[in-house]
Amino acid sequence: GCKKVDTASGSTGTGSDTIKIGVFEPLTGANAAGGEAEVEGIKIANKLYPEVLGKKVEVVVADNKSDKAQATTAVARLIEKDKVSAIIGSWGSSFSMAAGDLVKKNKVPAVGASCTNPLVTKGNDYYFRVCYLDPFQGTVMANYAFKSGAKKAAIIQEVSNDYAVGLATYFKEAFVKLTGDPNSVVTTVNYNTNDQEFGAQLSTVKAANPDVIFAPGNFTESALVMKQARQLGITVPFLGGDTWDIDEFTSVGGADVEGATISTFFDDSAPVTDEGKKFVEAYKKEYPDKNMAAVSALGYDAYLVIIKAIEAANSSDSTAIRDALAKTKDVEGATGKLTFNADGDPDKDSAIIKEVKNGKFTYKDTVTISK
Amino acid sequence: MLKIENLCVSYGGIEAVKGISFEVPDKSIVTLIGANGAGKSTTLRTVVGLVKPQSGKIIYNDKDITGKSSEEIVRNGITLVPEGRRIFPNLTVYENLKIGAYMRKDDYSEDIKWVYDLFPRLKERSWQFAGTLSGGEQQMLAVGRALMSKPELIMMDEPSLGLAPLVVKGIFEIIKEINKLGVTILLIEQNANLALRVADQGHVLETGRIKLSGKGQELLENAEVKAAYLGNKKHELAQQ
Amino acid sequence: MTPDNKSINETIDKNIVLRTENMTMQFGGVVAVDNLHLTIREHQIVALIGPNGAGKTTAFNMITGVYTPSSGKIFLHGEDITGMSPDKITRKGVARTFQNIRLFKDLSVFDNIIIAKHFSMHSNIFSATLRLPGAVRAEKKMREESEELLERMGLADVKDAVASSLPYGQQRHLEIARALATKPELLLLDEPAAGMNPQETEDLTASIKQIQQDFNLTVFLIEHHMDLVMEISDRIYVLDFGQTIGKGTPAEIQNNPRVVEAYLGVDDDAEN
Amino acid sequence: MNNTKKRNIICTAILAVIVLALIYFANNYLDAYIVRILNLCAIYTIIGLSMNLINGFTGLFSLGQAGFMAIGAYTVAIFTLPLDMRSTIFYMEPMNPAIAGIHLSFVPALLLGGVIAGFAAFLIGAPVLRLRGDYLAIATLGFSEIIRILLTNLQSITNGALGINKIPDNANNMWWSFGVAIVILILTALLINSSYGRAFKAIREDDIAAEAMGINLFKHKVMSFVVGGFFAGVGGGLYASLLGTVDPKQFYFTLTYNFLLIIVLGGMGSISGTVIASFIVTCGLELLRTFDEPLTVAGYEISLFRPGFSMVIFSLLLMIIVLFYSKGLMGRTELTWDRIFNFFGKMKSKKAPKSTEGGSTK
Amino acid sequence: MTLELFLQNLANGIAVGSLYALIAVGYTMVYGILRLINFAHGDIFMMAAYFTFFGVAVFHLPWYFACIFVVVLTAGLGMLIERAAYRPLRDAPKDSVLVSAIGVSFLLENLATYLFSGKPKAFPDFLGLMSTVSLGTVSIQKVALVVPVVLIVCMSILLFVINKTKLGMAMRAVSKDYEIARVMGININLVIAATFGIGSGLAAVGVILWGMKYPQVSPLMGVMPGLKCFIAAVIGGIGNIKGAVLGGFILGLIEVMLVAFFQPLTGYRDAFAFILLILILLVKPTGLIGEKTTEKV
Ligand SMILES: Nc1ncnc2c1ncn2[C@@H]1O[C@H](COP(=O)(O)OP(=O)(O)OP(=O)(O)O)[C@@H](O)[C@H]1O
Ligand SMILES: Nc1ncnc2c1ncn2[C@@H]1O[C@H](COP(=O)(O)OP(=O)(O)OP(=O)(O)O)[C@@H](O)[C@H]1O
Ligand SMILES: [Mg+2]
Ligand SMILES: [Mg+2]
Repeated sequence: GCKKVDTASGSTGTGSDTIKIGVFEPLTGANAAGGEAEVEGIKIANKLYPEVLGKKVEVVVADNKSDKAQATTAVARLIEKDKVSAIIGSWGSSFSMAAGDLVKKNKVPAVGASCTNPLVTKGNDYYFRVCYLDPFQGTVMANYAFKSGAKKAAIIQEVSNDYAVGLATYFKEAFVKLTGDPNSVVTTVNYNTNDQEFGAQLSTVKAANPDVIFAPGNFTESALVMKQARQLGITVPFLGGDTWDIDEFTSVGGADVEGATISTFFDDSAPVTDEGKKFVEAYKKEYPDKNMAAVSALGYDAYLVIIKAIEAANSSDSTAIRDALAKTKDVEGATGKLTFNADGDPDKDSAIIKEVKNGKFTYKDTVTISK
Repeated sequence: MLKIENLCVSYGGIEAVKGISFEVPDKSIVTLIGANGAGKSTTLRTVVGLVKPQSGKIIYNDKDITGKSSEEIVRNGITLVPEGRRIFPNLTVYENLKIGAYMRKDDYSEDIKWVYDLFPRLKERSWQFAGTLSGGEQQMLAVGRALMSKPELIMMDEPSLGLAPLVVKGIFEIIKEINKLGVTILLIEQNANLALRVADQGHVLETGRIKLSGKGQELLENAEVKAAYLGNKKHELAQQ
Repeated sequence: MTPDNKSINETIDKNIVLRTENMTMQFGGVVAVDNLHLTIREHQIVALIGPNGAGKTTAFNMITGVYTPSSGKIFLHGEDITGMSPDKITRKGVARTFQNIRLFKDLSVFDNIIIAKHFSMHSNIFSATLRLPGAVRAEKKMREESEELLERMGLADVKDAVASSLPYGQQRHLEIARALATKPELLLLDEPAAGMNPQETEDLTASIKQIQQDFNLTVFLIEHHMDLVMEISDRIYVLDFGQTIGKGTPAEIQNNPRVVEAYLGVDDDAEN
Repeated sequence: MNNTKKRNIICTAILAVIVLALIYFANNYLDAYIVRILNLCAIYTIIGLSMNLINGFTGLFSLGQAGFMAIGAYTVAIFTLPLDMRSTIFYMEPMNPAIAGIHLSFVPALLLGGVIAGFAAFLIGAPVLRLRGDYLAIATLGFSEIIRILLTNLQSITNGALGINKIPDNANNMWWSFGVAIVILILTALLINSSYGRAFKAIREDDIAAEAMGINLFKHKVMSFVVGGFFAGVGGGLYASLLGTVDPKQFYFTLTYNFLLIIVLGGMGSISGTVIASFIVTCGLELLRTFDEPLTVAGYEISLFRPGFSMVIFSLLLMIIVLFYSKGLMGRTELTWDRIFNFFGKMKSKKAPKSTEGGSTK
Repeated sequence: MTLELFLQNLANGIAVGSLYALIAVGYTMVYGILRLINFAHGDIFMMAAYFTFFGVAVFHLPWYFACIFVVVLTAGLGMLIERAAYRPLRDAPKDSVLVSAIGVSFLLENLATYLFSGKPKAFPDFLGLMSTVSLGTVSIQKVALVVPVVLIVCMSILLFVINKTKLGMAMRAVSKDYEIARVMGININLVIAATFGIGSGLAAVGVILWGMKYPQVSPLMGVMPGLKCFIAAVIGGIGNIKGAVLGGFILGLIEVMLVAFFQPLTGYRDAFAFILLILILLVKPTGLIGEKTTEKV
């Protein structure tokens, strides 16, 4: 079918009266869900801020097909063919890292929305991001677990997922430090991406009798882990990372993920900034029957940061934008005030804790870690 | 019963049959002889619908069956004993016979007995997988399988290929016997001596064309045929 | 079974190319070849005949290493080759053709021949790929020999044709030529005249004789065409149900009642 | 005869010059996007050739290419990674001290990658190549998955799921990728047309007959497998260097399907077919991206055009090619000068009568 | 390891094993007749999951009706795929058919992503089969009790059809020689279509139960089960139905037990599946009870 195009969004006009921002995200393949959520946020941002410096901003989306080689060609295409001034993306740190060299070499700045791997920005002057990093998230959850009284934790990690492994490592480190007990992590069990059967791992976890289970990983597998855990009669709370903060996690997990607790970037029920409120409102209007994913807000912020940098640089020149991005300070985004450090990472020191209640992630707490 | 008119068949660009016409009268035995690659098998394969002819007509019992699907043609009462046996190796001997009667709706247990009587060897091996039979055993099975469909016209493509002299003789006996039972036979043979002896009519094929036709006995005595196909040696040796 | 004196003598007999002792092959319950004793001497043409399913091809398959005998031994020039792999046996000078022609169908006639010379090439894969002098020389020699053989077998004018496009008779010839290309001492032919008309069979008979002499071969063949067998064989073995029911000269075989009964049949339909 | 030979040599020489000039031009004047795609084409050609050697020419139905690639890719990644960056990259578990201090420059690393992949091919080939047909396929596929799982789990060597990033960029220069591709192309062609190549083809055609011709099946199958593994390893090394990052997920067994697709599309047993198909597939995927972009006609956005659509089209096109050219674009034939000249010769002779015909019909 | 834990894992293993077996049977069946590794089988399975999702969660069909709807629709899809992608290649080389299968697999995955988005959906619960019951100390999902029963029923029906009916005989004949099967008067297209229909229908039955145990539906959900069940089929001897069942159980049990008994090796779980596969093939090159094919020379 066809729908009438909003004059504000997808125009195909080119020329000097537009500034192009490229987006590369996995829109097909294994990571399509995450990519889609980010693009939603970016589109909203584009709708709310369609212009900068009096020029129209055009968002060019390229699918990286959840594949590294495709990620690099997608970015090369954005740079060379579409001549974008800046780039947003990508969900999945490995795709961002594959594109890192390209943006650096071509001097086009990129802002990652949710790529939490420390190496994305490290040593790359052209890569920034608006999310906090894996180590931070792991530490946050360890603090939360400790605060809520847990003395013994079990870890279930998706061993073939760099993100999950990262979170698990930092969780363990922090939790052991907090409890002062080297054996406070009673067991660590592994599974692989795409596994669907976790009975054996969960039996071990059950036998170890932890107070809490930290199970960072892809939301699809995690939902199944929790379902199967409940079936086995494991009742202790599950903690996880931001990847669970997506509608499908609760819809797949159903009643069994009730009580699952995560750290995330954004809470749509209680946005901390005005920008956040604005975003939530627009999102609700655009997608009335969707629960918002936190990464959508990050996508929104990535766009915003770039717009602000273009304004500050007063130019659509890529290098100028990069320099302006590096100086980003106290830019109000949906997820909070953003200030980039020397690595290009945001100085975020607090994370939002959410818990599944009645089939929805709801705000629980905010944990602040002093650095 | 079967009438072939000006049949042309080609594989890709190569013309294998270049305008053949002949008839197979009801209840007769007609044989096609000719060198390897003359187009004999191709003719049979075309009749049974495995190859589509380029031009020409195949009339069976006054019905044009040119270009019809194999199933339909076979349903009309034609069957083929294919070149190279082609029995179903993963089916038992017994099942191979049963599948020969695939289209029949009546009771065919008598016919199985009949085939077993014709080829006692098959009865011994009834539960063996056909793939492990020796060449000759497989040929017997192929003939037996064809008989199971109770055909009006049975086309045999070199049934004596690789068979022991005793069995060859047996096969020709059987050919005569089933012909007596009213089955029309179109026979391809390398063993021209024997073939022409049982045949009412023979056609000699050479590179896709009929070169000579005539009564079996006539051809047997034809000098040209003798020179090209029958060999100079007394063929009695083969029998002794 | 203890080897009797005769077989001990045979072991020493230099003339004996191939000898089998109690060669037996069982498939499940079926004894396809039962205690077969063969003795094939140099420059002889020996035939193996018998009804269908007698175990002739199976015997060939054991001799050429395709099957390993369930029991018994096979000696080539006194050397035990039982259970050796087919390629090794070929390299020892035994070549064969197959009952159902097995050519390299999609390759040219020339390639079919030259492939049979590959094993005699001593250059390794690197020098062959990089066309080092040794390999180039070997290749040249292989080519020349192949051309020569094709010429000799009357296949020279179809040398670039794809093997499967040849008429059947020529395919049979090609298969024999290919076997000869391995420079065998012992040539095994499995029903070479199958699918040939009497005239062609006669031609083949002459050609086998000729080849045997030209290439100084020992030939061991399976055939159902009795005119061919009787004409060229020095000795004949007759198998039935895996058992040897007769051996001897063609004349002896033709008059062996067991053989006549089991295989040849009595000619009751004398001249029409 | 001699004339055509001379003509062919001249044509080949001219082609070589043209190719070199094109590479020079592309490398220096074309934008990074196109260069990147061309590089991918070259690398896919290498791996396609390696797979065609095993599957197309030797007739071994192997699905292990992703595994060989992974080995080559990781070898290059591990050994070319600058020493001072290793602790940063291996931040979770330090690199195994046995290799932490070893650094190789690109070429030795690339060759080492090929050698290790070839050795792995030997190790796996020894048991597995005795299997036939589909059993061989699943066993080799399994082997490539085992490699991937090892890469995930041997964290101190491979950095596990985190993968290795910041691999120095050596292959994003067309001289490298095309240079290696051309060398491998020539080597493959030489091998195929040598006595060994004929033996491989004989095994493909009829292994029992090949064995009866004195060809040691097992030895030759292993040879083909090892050479194929070596080439794939080298291709994998280039791939790693081009992408700058490797992780185990990249080498999921479905990666092999891409190359299977390339060789079947080009023609199993055709070197030139593989080259053509590599370019078609790689460039085709890029060209089709247009279908992912929203299309607006007269102010209406056609909602058919959205991300994912290009992949649907791609799979459909693929099906169409497979269905209508079931032997691939080239079948088992090669694009030779003789064929090209014959083709044009025919065109000419066809054209002549056609022009007169044209007058009458139009 | 306590007895309780062992029993729990055993129950798990049997449940997983019978699911593998159920899907492997469909795989093996298509292979047995067409000698084609139907790489698209896992994706047909995935489509069946979407059919179930739409049937139950969207159209709210009653469970029995939904089951019929899904099985029939999936069988139809299988037959459609056969018609469009395999039948035109009847006389083509095997590799082309394989690539066509891979193409179908790509197409289905991409189409599903395009139509239903890459985001997973929740699989609906039928008859409360997702809930658990306790048998002594072992707690087990109800569906796990149903699977073996369904498996035995399906397998018996299938064995009967293949070995005892005319259609089955025709299937076996077609599997070896299309041409001569035609000459026997067999409509081979019909027979092959029927085979695909049955195989795909089994995938649908499989997915209804699988989804109950692993309740998520996504475009790539068929890849892993597809591969695992293929392994199971090969372990047992591909083309052999009993073999597929045996292979499914062996694979399911070993996977679960490995993780249970050798925790640190969990990461290598899939590797073990393949090592097991390769080892079995080395000892028995055509699988545990695969047909032994000594080629008659
Ligand atoms: N499938 C095919 N593709 C291409 N050419 C073929 C095919 N089948 C047969 N031919 C060619 O068609 C011609 C006639 O073949 P056909 O099999 O009909 O001969 P024939 O008289 O039966 O010979 P034979 O005595 O060897 O069986 C031959 O030249 C053969 O090479
Ligand atoms: N691989 C096998 N598996 C099982 N049985 C076999 C196998 N090969 C041969 N046989 C059996 O062994 C017996 C001898 O077969 P063989 O092929 O040796 O016969 P033959 O003498 O060559 O007959 P023909 O003249 O018909 O070719 C036959 O009964 C056959 O069924
Ligand atoms: Mg013929
Ligand atoms: Mg035989």
